[in-house]
Amino acid sequence: MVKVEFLGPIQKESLNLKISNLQELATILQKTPEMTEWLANSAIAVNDTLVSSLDFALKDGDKVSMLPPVCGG
Amino acid sequence: MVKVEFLGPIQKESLNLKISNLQELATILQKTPEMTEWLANSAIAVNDTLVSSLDFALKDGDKVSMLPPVCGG
Amino acid sequence: MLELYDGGLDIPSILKKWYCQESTQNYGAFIPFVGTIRDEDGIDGLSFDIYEPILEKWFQGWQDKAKEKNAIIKMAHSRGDVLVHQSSYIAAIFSPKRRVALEFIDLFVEDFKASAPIWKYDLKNKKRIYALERSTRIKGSGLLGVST
Amino acid sequence: MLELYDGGLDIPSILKKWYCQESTQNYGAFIPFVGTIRDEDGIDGLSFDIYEPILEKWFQGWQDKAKEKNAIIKMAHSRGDVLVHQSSYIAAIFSPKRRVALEFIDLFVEDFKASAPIWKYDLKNKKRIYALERSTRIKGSGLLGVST
Repeated sequence: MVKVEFLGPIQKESLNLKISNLQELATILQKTPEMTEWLANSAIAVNDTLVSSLDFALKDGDKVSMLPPVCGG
Repeated sequence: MVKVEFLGPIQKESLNLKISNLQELATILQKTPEMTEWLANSAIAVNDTLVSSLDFALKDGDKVSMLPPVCGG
Repeated sequence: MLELYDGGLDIPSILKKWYCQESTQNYGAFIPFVGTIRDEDGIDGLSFDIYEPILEKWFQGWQDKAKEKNAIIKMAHSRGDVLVHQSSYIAAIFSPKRRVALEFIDLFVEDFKASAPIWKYDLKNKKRIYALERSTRIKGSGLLGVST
Repeated sequence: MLELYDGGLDIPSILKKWYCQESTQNYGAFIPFVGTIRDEDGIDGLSFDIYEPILEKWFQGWQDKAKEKNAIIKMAHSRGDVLVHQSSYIAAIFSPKRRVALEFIDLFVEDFKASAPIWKYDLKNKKRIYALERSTRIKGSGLLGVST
């Protein structure tokens, strides 16, 4: 299982999914209309490292995090 | 009389001179060999404002200051 | 060194602590940047969420860059609510020479604003309102929004 | 505000005082620059001469420039001897927004180094040796050295 967590202002409970890459996660989340804007806005980290390709392979125990637009300071 | 003062590391007593412009001051100071390097290095202020022309007119009571290279901080 | 505090920062204490920690380490230049909550748009303050694991990694990357120039970086940030006129952020560079410090503090603060995983909310009438319009997408955002 | 002190500066006290003076004035950004004497070339410390009338005018010119951006500048400097690992210089910008503060502190500190009428001496074996090779000619220098 892969754990998917939604950070900061995204009001959504974590998910545990059987997926093997980020493309599969995109397909699942795109089915939820209220996620559309967050998907367009957010960066993705796997195991706390930012990733830039949908082909990124996921394995059992991985953690995917969604990071919406930031504003520290 | 015009008062001429030498700031910072220039080890020279102030002068009181009868001069009417900076050109006259240059002529006088250039006669002192130990001033050669300071003259080449230093900025000139009249009444605490930096000036950039030898033609600058001086009147009785003016103060001329010689400012050698600086290094604050 | 990265420090997180609940609520507003005690800036004079942090500045004193950092200055004294490094005062004999031969850093010729010390440049802090302090961010203070402005009274504007009728807010009572701001509130912050932080995702620490990625913040730590991001900060360590900057610490490594600083080390190449014989410099160090310190940073502190608030978690949760910070009222107007309190400070929520301080970062500081120590370096042997001034040019490195002047250039690093600018690059560091700008990258902090663009990349650090911290989310800001306006506090108004006891509500916490995400400051989307003042926020910046992290580089590479939108990956999962691409239709295929 | 320009402050001159005999000997090394009490940096934590000055930082605390300045921060508290401005903490309710709605400045979002506060950037100090602190200069500390490095232990190098076998010096015991540095010593400074200051010509105050021109320093005050130079500083007021910068204060006026800052005011156009709704910012303010504070500065303190040491007179006389300052030992290794003590601080001799602090300047700070307060501004509503960070970009103005980040740009001003850089321009201000560089112009300070190039223009402020302050002379530096190395302290070695109880002697005061003018640091000519590390000093900068003020713009327009050499006027009286021109042969005519």
